[in-house]
Amino acid sequence: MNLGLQIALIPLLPLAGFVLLGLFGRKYLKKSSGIIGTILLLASTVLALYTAYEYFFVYGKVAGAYQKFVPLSYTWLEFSKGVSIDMGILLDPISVMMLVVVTFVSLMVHIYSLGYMKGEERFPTYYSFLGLFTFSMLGLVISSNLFQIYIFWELVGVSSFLLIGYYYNKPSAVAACKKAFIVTRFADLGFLIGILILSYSSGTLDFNTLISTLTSSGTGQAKAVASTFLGASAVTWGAALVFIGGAGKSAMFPLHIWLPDAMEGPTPVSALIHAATMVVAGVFLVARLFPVFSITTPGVLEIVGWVGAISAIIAAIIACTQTDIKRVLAYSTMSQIGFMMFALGVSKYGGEAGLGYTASMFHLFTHAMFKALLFLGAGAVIHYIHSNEMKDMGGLRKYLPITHITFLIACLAIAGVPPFAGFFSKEEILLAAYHNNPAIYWIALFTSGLTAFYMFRLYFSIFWNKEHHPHGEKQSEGGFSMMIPLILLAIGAAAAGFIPFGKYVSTDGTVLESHFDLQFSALPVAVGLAGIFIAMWLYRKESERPGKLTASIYSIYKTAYNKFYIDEIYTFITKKIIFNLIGKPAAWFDKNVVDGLVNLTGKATAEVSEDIKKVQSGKVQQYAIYFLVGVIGLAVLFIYIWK
Amino acid sequence: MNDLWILMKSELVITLIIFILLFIKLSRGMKNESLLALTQILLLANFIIGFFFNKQGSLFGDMFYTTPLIVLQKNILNLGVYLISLLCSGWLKKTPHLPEFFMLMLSALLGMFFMISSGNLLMFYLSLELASIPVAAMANFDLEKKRSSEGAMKMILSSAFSSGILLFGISLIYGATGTISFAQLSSQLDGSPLQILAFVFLFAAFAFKLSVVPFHLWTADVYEGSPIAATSFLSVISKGAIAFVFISALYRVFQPLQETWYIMLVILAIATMVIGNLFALRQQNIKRFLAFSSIAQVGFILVAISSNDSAGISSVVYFILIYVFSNLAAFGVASVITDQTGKENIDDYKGLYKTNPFLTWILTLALFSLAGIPPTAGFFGKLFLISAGAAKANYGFIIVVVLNLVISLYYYLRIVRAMFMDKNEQPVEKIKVTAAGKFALILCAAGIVLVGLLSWIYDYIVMINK
Amino acid sequence: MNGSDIIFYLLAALTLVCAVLSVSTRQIFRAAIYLLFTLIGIAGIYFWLDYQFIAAVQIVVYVGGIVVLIIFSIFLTQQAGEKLPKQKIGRKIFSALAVFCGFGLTMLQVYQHDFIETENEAITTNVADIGRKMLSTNAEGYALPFEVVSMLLLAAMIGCIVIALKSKPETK
Amino acid sequence: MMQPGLYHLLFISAALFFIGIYGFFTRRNLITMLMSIELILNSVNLNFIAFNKYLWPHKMDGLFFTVFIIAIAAAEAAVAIAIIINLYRSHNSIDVENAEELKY
Amino acid sequence: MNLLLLILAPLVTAVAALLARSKWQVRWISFAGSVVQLILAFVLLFAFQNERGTGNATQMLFEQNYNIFPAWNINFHLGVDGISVAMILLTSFVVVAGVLVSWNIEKMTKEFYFLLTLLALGAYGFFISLDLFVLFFFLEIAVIPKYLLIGIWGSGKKEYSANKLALMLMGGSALVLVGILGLYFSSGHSFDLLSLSKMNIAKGTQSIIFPLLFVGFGVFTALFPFHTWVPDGHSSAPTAGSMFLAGISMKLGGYGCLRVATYLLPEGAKEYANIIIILASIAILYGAFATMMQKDLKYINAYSSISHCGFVLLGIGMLTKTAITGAVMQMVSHGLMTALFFAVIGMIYDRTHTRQVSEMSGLMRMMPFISTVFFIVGLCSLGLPGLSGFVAEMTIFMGSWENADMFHRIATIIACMSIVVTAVYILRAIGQVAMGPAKESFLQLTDAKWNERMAAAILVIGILAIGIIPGWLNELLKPASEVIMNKIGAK
Repeated sequence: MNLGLQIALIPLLPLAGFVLLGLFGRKYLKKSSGIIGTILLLASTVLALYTAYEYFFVYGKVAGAYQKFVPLSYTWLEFSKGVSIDMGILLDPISVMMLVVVTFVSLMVHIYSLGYMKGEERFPTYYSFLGLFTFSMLGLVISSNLFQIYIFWELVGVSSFLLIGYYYNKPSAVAACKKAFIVTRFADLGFLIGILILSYSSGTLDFNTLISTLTSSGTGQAKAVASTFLGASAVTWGAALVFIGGAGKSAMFPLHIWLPDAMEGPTPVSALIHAATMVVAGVFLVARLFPVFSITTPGVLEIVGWVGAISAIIAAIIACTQTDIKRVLAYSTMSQIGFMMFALGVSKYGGEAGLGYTASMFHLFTHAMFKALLFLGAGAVIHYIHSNEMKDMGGLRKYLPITHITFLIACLAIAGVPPFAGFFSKEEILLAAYHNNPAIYWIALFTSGLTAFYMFRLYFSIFWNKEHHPHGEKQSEGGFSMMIPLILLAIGAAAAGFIPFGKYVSTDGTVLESHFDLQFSALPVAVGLAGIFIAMWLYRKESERPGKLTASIYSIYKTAYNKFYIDEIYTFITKKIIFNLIGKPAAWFDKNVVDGLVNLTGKATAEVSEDIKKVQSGKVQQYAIYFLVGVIGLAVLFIYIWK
Repeated sequence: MNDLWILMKSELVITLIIFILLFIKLSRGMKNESLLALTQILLLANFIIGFFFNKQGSLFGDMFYTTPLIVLQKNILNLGVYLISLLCSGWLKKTPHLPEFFMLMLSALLGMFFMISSGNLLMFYLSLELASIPVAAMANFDLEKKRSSEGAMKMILSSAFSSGILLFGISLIYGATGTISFAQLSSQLDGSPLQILAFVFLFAAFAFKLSVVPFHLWTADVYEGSPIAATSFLSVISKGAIAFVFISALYRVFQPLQETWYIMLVILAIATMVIGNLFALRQQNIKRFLAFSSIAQVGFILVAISSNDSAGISSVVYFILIYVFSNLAAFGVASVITDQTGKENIDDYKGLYKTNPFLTWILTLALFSLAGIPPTAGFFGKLFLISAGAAKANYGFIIVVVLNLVISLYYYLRIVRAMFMDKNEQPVEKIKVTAAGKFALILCAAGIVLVGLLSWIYDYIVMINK
Repeated sequence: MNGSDIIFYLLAALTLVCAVLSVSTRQIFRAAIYLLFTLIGIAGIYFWLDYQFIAAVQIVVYVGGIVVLIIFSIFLTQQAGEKLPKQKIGRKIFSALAVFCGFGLTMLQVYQHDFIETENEAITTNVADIGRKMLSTNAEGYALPFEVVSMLLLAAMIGCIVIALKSKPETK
Repeated sequence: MMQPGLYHLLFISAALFFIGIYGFFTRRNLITMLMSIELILNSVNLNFIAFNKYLWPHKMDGLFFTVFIIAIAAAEAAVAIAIIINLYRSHNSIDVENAEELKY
Repeated sequence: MNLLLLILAPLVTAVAALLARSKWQVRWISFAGSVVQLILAFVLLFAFQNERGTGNATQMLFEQNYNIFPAWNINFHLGVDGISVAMILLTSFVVVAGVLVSWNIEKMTKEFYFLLTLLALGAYGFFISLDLFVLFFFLEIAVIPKYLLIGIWGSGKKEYSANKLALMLMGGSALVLVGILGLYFSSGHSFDLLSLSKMNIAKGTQSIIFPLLFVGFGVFTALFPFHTWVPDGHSSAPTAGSMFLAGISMKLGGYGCLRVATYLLPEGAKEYANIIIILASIAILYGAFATMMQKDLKYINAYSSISHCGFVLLGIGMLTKTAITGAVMQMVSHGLMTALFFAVIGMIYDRTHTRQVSEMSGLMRMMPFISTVFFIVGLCSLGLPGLSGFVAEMTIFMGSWENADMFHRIATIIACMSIVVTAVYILRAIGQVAMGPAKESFLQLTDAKWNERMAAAILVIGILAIGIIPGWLNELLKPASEVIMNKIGAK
């Protein structure tokens, strides 16, 4: 099979599912839509795996380094010579990896949803949206063109919007989907302007050309660096703005506010979009442009690192206080993406120094597994208990044995307990930070302790603690379809760490040998275990300890519980400043001043017309006087003035 | 003297018709219906004859001259009179003095013909009087109505006053140049202050007849008071005739004073349009409304006249032709409605479309044509007027002109709105239009549409103007 | 100053004074009489200028026709002794002002203009000549205006008859 | 005082003209307004005659003009009086200010 | 292809509609006529591409020239280039949809369809005429039907709106008239677009005439601050009226700004480009903010039209080939989109009898089709890739960015900012109208009928055809905007 077509089929199959189910699902495919979607995605997954195999083991490596291939490129819209949006496929290690991750997690979610979403009225719609999302995400990861990635970026955003708002009759879901879209849209503004700047600086939109123009010293780069604005070069601005786009989609501080709310969507959707795939798009974007960031604009890369670190810790702190399990997971996601982000930030280009990059991608990969697992497990719990609140749960390990085990594996993975997947990737990240930016390293270390704490707080609250749930009768754990993905993902979460990632993914395509240093690992593992034990001490059994603890640090607790009031600040800015200070005055101005002037013209005309009606007095003698005055006036005018 | 029969054919035919009517009146008389039909036939014949035997030449020294263009102008007026005789047949049938009315109208028409053809100031003055005194009498034909006699009184007094001014001007010109013949005058004028003064006097009299601001004040009162047949005659035929004369007087006779009258025309055109529009905005009576709208139209005619080239003449002639159709259609509808219901107010037109779609469409078409909206001929007419005026690249002036076009649209649309959109508890009941009226209205409608789209009509005017 | 001059000034004075009185007296009948005198004064001036024909026409048409007509109509419409209503003083002042301006302007232009009095031989203006010219169709003839005026008179006659004849009151 | 000439006549006629106009402006009675019109017309006649006499005596334009003006004045006066009488019938008055129904 | 057919088809339709006996006949005649127009537009498209394919690079294709009014040198000169073809396609799409949407008009059906078709006639004529006088003729033809459509079939304060619209548009066209006359007299008496484009008009004259023409046409396309007819006009018009108004009529202005003002007066365009950009930027952002505050669905779309049409003017003002291409794309895209938006609003209004956003909720449940279309059009409006709005806006942005100085940059960024504000108001509307709990009183409402489905489908197809495969439109427009840019001669 033609390589281009083969890879193109990977996103196109879900798209076909979207079109098919979107147009005919509601009427004709009500029952079978889930199966259709899943089968299509299965095909995609198989293709993706096959592609990965072929890329990594058959043709990808040339002269000791993985190469970038563009097997397909179609000029979609040409702006001017050389600057065009091309729809193409760019094959390199990270895009292939992402293909696998996305299709795999998506497949899991598809299968899981067969059980989870059973009986929903808009079942076909759900699957069609899933298809759309998968298509967009796949398109995003294989983009060969900066604008192409933006296009799919937006499509991803809208499918996320649609899926969050799936329960459209729930006002909170509506608010959440709007918020998610608008916040990311705001970030995309930065992205868009960044694209404009970069494309103008480099004279192209194609990734390969763009990167080579901007990174290799030549006229292109010189031009891009030379023009400055407010002290920074054009390309710096461009890179920073592009990063804002990425930060928005990846829920980095301070653009993260949409992510927790996005949990209003169905839980499998959260697993797919808001844990495993879409939210890492920002990381992916930075990775995609990594040469530009690291070579041309190291300053921006540092910002990336700090933003990642701050997001990681803030999210972790907030996660410790939340009671809605999905929200806890959401903040955890944010925190983990922070890890990935700062891993990129502390990386350099090429060779050993590129460890952070590899680590980041590795963590992305493992995180996809265990975070999807966590969400799906949480989904199973919610499915069983019909509530998101921790206080309604407890002691579920007896009722949900499989969920319990898989959830535990995931928690151990995320806490960085060896030998689970999270341990390996996090270890690499910390190592990279340690070497390049000690400050970030310490933050990260503390955060990983917090991570272990809040994850196990969650775990113990759900599966141990006191039984709260009101459902007297014993229900089943959920169907076969829900269990399969859990088990598969658990296997992934447990074993993915052993993949020698550095062999395949590195900044320059060459092999990066990962080496483990037991001395270095000791501290993080210890911190993680400490977190776990504290959580166990506090939450394994029902006790008064958590209450006391929160009471002792109440103000901090309150602040964290209220997510540092960032939502309130946003609300203030939007409601008070944008709506009241810009929107309302604009509307008022339009209605009263601009339109007022138009109406005034009309009124004034009518007024004048009314005022001069006296001239037409009906007195014939007065008419004659006007006549004579007119004659005299004209005569004087033309005899004396206008000769 | 063979030429006499050909060159003066229009005048002779009209005179003949007057005498036929006079004899009928003096003999036993006839029923109104048949008399009207006869007159209509005679007028139609007159109109048709107008197309034949066009020749250029002059008679009686230079007192009377004619060119194909003049013949065309006269024939446009013929057409107008014919249309009036059809459109106002409802009122005409009822009037007890039908032959007299026609005799007066035709005398006035005869006066206009002589006026258009006049070759010296004496002929001009006499024919002007011939064209206005009978009209004053016509204005009083609704003998029982107070308003009619008030209108007639205003008309005769103002026009006497204006002819006084005119005559004073003529006398001064005569004194300053020693001649009253147009041909000699143009070589004698040198722009001395006295001549300017005399010219202003003369100009004012023209302006009075043409209803140019500030000499327009009589117009609305007279229009409103007069019977609608007289009003339409005044507003269409009189206006047209005087416009023809005005333009040829300025171009032929007062060419040496061109710089003076250009500015004068610009000022007065603006004043006329603005005042006409402002007054038209708030009129209630349809006739009064049409009076002010016609004042505004005159403003546009002045714009074209100011161009001082042949484009000005042809566009004015063309516009008058269109104006005849459009304005007469409007008056025709108003006449039918007034005749059947006695209603003259625009408010009474509310909801007219429900009951009388035919009349509404005609009136709408006419108003659109007056407003200059395509595809009606009025669009072309107005546009050519403005184009002619724009030749001097006087952008400020032209902008004022076109903005007035917009204001005028407002009040034309007001009537359209009343007819189509406004609700009315007691709309005008369904009106039966006589066959003649219907025919004339359709004729007007056809004219409104076709005169614009058939571009050879304009080309013909241009051709005979050369 | 010779006798002829004196006559002229007297005529002029008569004309103007009577004119002023005619527009200012509050007795309508007197106004008509003053008008009559004005017209006669003008006729006198025509005589003084040697234009007997015009003077005659003036007397016949104006004095004998129009003034009589006016007096008849006064009788028809008004009691003779009744005083005319007063005009508003503002209107009077404004009119006077406008009229003075007009008069001043006109006279200024007239006096500034150089009328070249010709030495051309005046042609005779006896009635026969005038009559011949009136009906001549030549370049110097006035047949056409004559016809026009006759049409006008016809039309005016018709108009007057229609308007002024008492029509039957419409009862229906 | 000097020899009476053209300018004297022009003065008289102009004065008459404006007296007539004044009358036309201020007289409220329709018939007196008509009389003012006659004054105006007469002043014009005087102008024509004066010009004809002093400036262009070799032609008779002015003279004929005067003749025709007189004729027309008669016609005009006749029609005007007819209209006034008609007005009197309907308004029972010939005061111009009683006939101001048509306005604005 | 004979371009006269494009005028004749609506003309025949209009006359036939007037002669029809029953409402049923009127509807089907109009529908058939509109389909014929659609087919003609496609035939034109293919013929055009065929002709270009054979290497015919003449500026205008299918030219026809008839001398009418020789005295004024007025010719009935027709011809099309890529831009015109695109606009004609747009018009034909909107016409079909408009006819379908109005299927249930019971009041004066005949007149309604007559006026609708007349409006279409004006638009077709406008887009194909190459003589300024004829162009002006068609421009004005398209005004009065709007007045009547709003005044008779409209709602709300319709008289006021109709008047305002007619007067402001007429005012605009009056300025256009002055501009055209200025061109005529300063060019040696020619109205012909092509021969005018070859003349060099003095710079001083250009700087007088250009603002007249641009503002004149600008009024039609909601140039700030002459846009106030838009909200009132749109909101009062009947559904098809709004569709035609926003979908076709506003495009007349944009087309005129480009084809007449900018193309014929390049010096003037350069001189005033910055002012245009400022006004357009204001319109874009300010329109968007004003939209945010609107409560009535039609007002929302009307104000958003102001914002979107700002893009058109921005693209023109930027004076680069890409930006101009983008401006035309935006015209086509906005035309389709806004027509669809109004169609949807009309459908919703027909059922709920309200247009207040706050009074609606959860319509998705009862009207999935309508709501889906509402989603699509909303997303198109906020520039979602895959729908036409994205393509057009991005082309404009890319074109604008080609101007490397700070002023243009800032203007572009301001314009970009509107994509966020647009998202805010669109989502607000969608969230309130389509989503949320369904209202009790709305539970009985039904989804779209066949005619409404067809109308929406046609426009959605148009939107997708541009959104998914923009290449063809781009190829169609590029050469034409290149001609314009070559004349302007910069960049």
